[in-house]
Amino acid sequence: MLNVEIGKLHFKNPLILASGILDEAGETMLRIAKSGAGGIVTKSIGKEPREGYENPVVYELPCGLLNAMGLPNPGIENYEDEIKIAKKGGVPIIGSIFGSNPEEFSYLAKKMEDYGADAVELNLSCPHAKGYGMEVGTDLELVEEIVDSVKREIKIPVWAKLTPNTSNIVEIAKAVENADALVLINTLKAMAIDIDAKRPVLKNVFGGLSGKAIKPIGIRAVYEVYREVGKPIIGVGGIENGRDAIEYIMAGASAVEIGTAIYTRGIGIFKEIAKEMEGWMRKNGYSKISQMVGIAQVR
Amino acid sequence: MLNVEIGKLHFKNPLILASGILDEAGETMLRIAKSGAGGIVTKSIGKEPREGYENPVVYELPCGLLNAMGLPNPGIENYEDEIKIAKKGGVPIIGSIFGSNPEEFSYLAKKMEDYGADAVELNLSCPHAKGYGMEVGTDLELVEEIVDSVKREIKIPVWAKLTPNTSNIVEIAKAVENADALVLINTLKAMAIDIDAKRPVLKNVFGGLSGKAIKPIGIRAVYEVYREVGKPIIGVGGIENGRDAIEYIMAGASAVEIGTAIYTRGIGIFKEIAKEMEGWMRKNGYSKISQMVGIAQVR
Amino acid sequence: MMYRVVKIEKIKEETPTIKTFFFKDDSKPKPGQFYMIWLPGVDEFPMSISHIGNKKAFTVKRIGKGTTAMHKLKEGDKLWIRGPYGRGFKIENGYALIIGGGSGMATLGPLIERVEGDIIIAARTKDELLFLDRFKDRNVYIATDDGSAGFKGFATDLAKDMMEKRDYSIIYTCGPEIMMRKIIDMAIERGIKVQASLERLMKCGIGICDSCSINGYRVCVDGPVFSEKELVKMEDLGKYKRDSSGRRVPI
Amino acid sequence: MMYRVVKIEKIKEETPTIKTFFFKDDSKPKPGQFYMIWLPGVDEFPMSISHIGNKKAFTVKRIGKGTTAMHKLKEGDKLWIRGPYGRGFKIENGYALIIGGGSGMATLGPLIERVEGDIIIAARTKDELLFLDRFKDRNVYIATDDGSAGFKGFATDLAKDMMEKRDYSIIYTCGPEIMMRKIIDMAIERGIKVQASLERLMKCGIGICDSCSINGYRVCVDGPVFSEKELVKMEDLGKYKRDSSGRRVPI
Ligand SMILES: Cc1cc2nc3c(=O)[nH]c(=O)nc-3n(C[C@H](O)[C@H](O)[C@H](O)COP(=O)(O)OP(=O)(O)OC[C@H]3O[C@@H](n4cnc5c(N)ncnc54)[C@H](O)[C@@H]3O)c2cc1C
Ligand SMILES: Cc1cc2nc3c(=O)[nH]c(=O)nc-3n(C[C@H](O)[C@H](O)[C@H](O)COP(=O)(O)OP(=O)(O)OC[C@H]3O[C@@H](n4cnc5c(N)ncnc54)[C@H](O)[C@@H]3O)c2cc1C
Ligand SMILES: Cc1cc2nc3c(=O)[nH]c(=O)nc-3n(C[C@H](O)[C@H](O)[C@H](O)COP(=O)(O)O)c2cc1C
Ligand SMILES: Cc1cc2nc3c(=O)[nH]c(=O)nc-3n(C[C@H](O)[C@H](O)[C@H](O)COP(=O)(O)O)c2cc1C
Ligand code: FES
Ligand code: FES
Repeated sequence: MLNVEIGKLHFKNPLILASGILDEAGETMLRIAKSGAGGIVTKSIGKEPREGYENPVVYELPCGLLNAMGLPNPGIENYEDEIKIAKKGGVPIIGSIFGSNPEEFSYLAKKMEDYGADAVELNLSCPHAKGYGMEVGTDLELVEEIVDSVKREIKIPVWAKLTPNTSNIVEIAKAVENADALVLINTLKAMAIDIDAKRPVLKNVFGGLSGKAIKPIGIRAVYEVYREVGKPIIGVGGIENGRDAIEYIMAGASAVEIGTAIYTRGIGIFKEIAKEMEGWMRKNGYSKISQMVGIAQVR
Repeated sequence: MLNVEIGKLHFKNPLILASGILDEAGETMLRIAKSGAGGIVTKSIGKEPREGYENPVVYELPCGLLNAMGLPNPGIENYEDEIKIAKKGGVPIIGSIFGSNPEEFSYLAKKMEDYGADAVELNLSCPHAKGYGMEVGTDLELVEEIVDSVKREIKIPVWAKLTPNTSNIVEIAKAVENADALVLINTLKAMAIDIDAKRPVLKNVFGGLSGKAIKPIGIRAVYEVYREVGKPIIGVGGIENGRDAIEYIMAGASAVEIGTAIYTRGIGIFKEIAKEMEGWMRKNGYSKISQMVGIAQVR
Repeated sequence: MMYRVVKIEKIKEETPTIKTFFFKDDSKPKPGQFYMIWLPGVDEFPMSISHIGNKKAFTVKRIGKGTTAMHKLKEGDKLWIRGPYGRGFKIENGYALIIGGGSGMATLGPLIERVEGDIIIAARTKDELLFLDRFKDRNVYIATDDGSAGFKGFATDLAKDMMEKRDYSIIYTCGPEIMMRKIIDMAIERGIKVQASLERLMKCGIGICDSCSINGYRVCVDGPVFSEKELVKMEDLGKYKRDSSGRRVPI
Repeated sequence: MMYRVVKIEKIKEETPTIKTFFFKDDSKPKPGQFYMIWLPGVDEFPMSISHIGNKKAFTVKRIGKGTTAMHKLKEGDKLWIRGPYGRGFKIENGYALIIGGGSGMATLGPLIERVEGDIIIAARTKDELLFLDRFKDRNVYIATDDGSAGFKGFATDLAKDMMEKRDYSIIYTCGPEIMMRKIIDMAIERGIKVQASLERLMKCGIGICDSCSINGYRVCVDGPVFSEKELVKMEDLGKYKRDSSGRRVPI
């Protein structure tokens, strides 16, 4: 009852592992796949190996997590094995990539396709890496060019992941309308200071806020974009249980991604949320996810 | 030990009541003043009386509040008495105003000055009122004009309150650099759906997220703006205790405003936070707020 | 507090304009506390709890959009509620006089079950008398404006008579503000303790929006029940209210 | 979990490269659990708890930037810590063999206080033997690479000898990964239960970043202590690690 189609891709359930959480190593992804995730987005991969920022890179807040990993990744040339291992899980593997221009994105996308990824997700939205992510993702012409150029380069679906750090996410969504699906949202630019240490906690000072705190912002982004853009939406941000997932779906998402909540509920979260969703759907007379997509839209 | 100066205004402590929370009626403001607030910002007042949106206008979330009051207010012509009554509290009263163009803002500011307000706060940042707030507040030329025009019109200090719903708050802060102080941040545009009702909770659909959830975003905004703009900053967003207030101050705020936490801790919160701050300062060898302003900045 | 959904298990027609909606819910309200009821797509409004315990209820007078929609609901339909909110009655020792005007009796119901005393049930006309049935074994006195049952005249006049005949330790009241204002003045004059449950326009229900405030008191959090110490300071009571825009207007 | 600040109450020089930092803290760690220590402005790194109870401690080998900065701290200085994290040792019945290599003894300290058994303390050289003092009343066997004290050679060789002489119910080990790999293989071969505490590059410490993972197991949350059932599946153990970029590189 939970299976969904996003374009030509089939998912046994709409609960996809979000990029950056337990998805750098192939075997970890394989484990998550076996734990019940409907699909997996890899850590964002760039052209060269990157060590990321020094510790602290993660800080636990009362209502979520703050992170500035700094896009650590082994580099695309070292990533073939990880994808191959992850693929053994039998669920779609979506290769997340980041770059600073259309050429870089296209190159990375082609590699992901060659490695066997089922789709690519363009990270146009990391809030704390200079020259990447949201610095790219709020330049309307640039994101349009990136999407178009990647679309020309590969045959597998292209998902565009957008930043909520903007005054108008609909505008960005329209600029990337050529993508096959939109992923909303990445983290909010944020920081924390330890007053006893008298300094920012994250080594990079700025980081991204994820988890419970940002769910109302993610829901709003999905709701806003759904009414203006005719592409499937993947909702992300603060999903911790079946009700949260259904809330995103009613706002307009066809599927969701889950990150931070793995820290609170563990790797078993995918199976658990699937069960929670099924329970609610049965009680409320729904037999398919698609029956609920966007039904909370008030016109 | 808690007294601060913001430009030529003197505050017995840096804990100011934020706009929109218990500050529509003069007697309520008077009560808050007597409860220990260092200053009071009024509800945002416009030219005409406005009923605001229908209920529900407020929704309690696990990590904060969602609100779409819809800028209800009695209109500037009916507001003289409220200011006069509030002034009896003996602390600075800052008249918050909203409009859609420089003329409206100037008119309202002049009235506030005439009524005896000690400063005005320009609401350039409400995330859910069509034609006002952040729709105005993300147009760089318009905000600059508004600030300049208000500055020409009145002698009392002008505070500009900015929206975090932008990809670059520093840019906006620079556009309003003629203001005497910057107030950061207003709420984040957000929403919530009740899945059993299958619809958005707020009658207006979209609202503003405040409280604990947004503190890391507010801290980031203050930190970013402090290093680029040479004006005093008032920090707002998710302050619930003395540590939170000090965190904003170390990020660069000269004072703070408190809203949502009144709901969790009650009206006594100002006295309590003042005590918590003094306790921490004593233990850590600080005798003045100004010694802590911006000390968490890493250069 | 987020909404929880409760199912209407029974609906009782109390008067031509008042219905009681029974439901089950785990919250533990005190007499005088209230909930915010949301009818999705329609409205959200405050409502006192009128029956406490395992079977809870709201007793609702049809007034405008929201309450009219509520009156159209059937058994088995759902309500979205948040609460209990506010400060309820503080039960005092001694023999009480309880004065309920119109739907104000809804608020007083659970209190009456917990205190000893004389009860005045007042309404415009006989058909609108609330809870006659529920309190038929109690010392109930009736007042109707049109004299169709009991004392002909206002509840305040009947109350005055009764206060002259007997020494009450405490007066509890809920009803039209003008009625309450008079009762409070009489009680204070006579040195009798008094508690009144006020109704003001409510938006947030949780003490932050200032829409329900009267002379610096928030009805939703500091009240809705206030006692004489606070009531004497409320100059606006029975005279001025705040409209939806926050303007102070005569009642 | 946010940081809490603890004060260093005592510092003990254990070896030329290892110091123990005592502090008070209300948390209740189990043997084998670890904390993340933040030195503001310097670094954050994982550290096992080496003394449990009212007086807690970290026992730290000077390795690089972070641990060198820590070695410069004085009594009265502060540490920022979060934890305890991870899954510690599961104490098994029966007589144990406990094998600690280098600073691995830090992790084993609290466990040793709670189990019966023979203890191998191994190090490169005599001066680097950790906790000789602390466990002087126990059955301690010593191995040094250079033969400056006790058995000359690797801990693994000494362990092999001992396993041949006696039937141990369980082996606990912590130390260089290559040493542990051999010990684990020997234990499994002989059908002896074994638990090993692993060290991998840690960034988040809370199971989300994948930097500490080995063959699908997260050392920070699923470990750091693993038992034979899991250890047999770790093909990379003692052979490959992940560098800071996540690249799989030979050890
Ligand atoms: C704490 C509290 C407890 C209450 N308990 C009960 C109860 O137990 N039973 C009951 O029947 N009613 C109770 N009320 C009143 C009830 O909330 C209103 O009748 C209801 O909000 C009207 O909503 P509506 O959408 O039907 O009317 P609307 O369409 O909103 O308004 C219709 C008319 O009623 C007036 N009005 C609306 N709300 C109020 C109000 N709060 N006070 C006075 N006039 C108002 C409006 O100004 C308008 O003229 C209570 C109110 C409060 C504040
Ligand atoms: C769960 C756990 C518990 C630990 N408990 C203890 C303990 O009780 N006592 C103790 O002294 N040490 C312990 N360590 C190891 C300790 O965390 C590292 O020594 C420390 O992180 C090094 O930090 P640094 O900044 O000094 O070195 P860096 O400057 O970061 O690195 C210096 C060199 O050491 C290597 N290195 C860094 N971290 C590790 C690591 N985790 N494993 C292997 N090599 C590494 C680097 O690759 C580099 O070559 C533990 C590690 C883990 C994962
Ligand atoms: C530790 C961490 C690392 C992340 N790394 C990436 C990344 O590499 N690429 C990316 O697109 N998003 C990254 N994100 C963002 C998540 O994919 C997700 O959009 C965000 O965390 C909101 O979802 P959540 O609240 O379920 O975590 C990361 C998030 C966290 C917490
Ligand atoms: C119910 C409510 C009403 C508000 N109304 C206004 C307003 O009229 N004008 C304004 O500038 N900000 C308004 N705000 C925003 C607050 O002043 C403040 O910027 C925000 O809530 C963040 O602070 P907090 O987390 O301490 O509440 C309102 C906030 C709330 C919760
Ligand atoms: S209803 Fe908002 S303060 Fe009472
Ligand atoms: S350190 Fe991040 S998953 Fe273990």
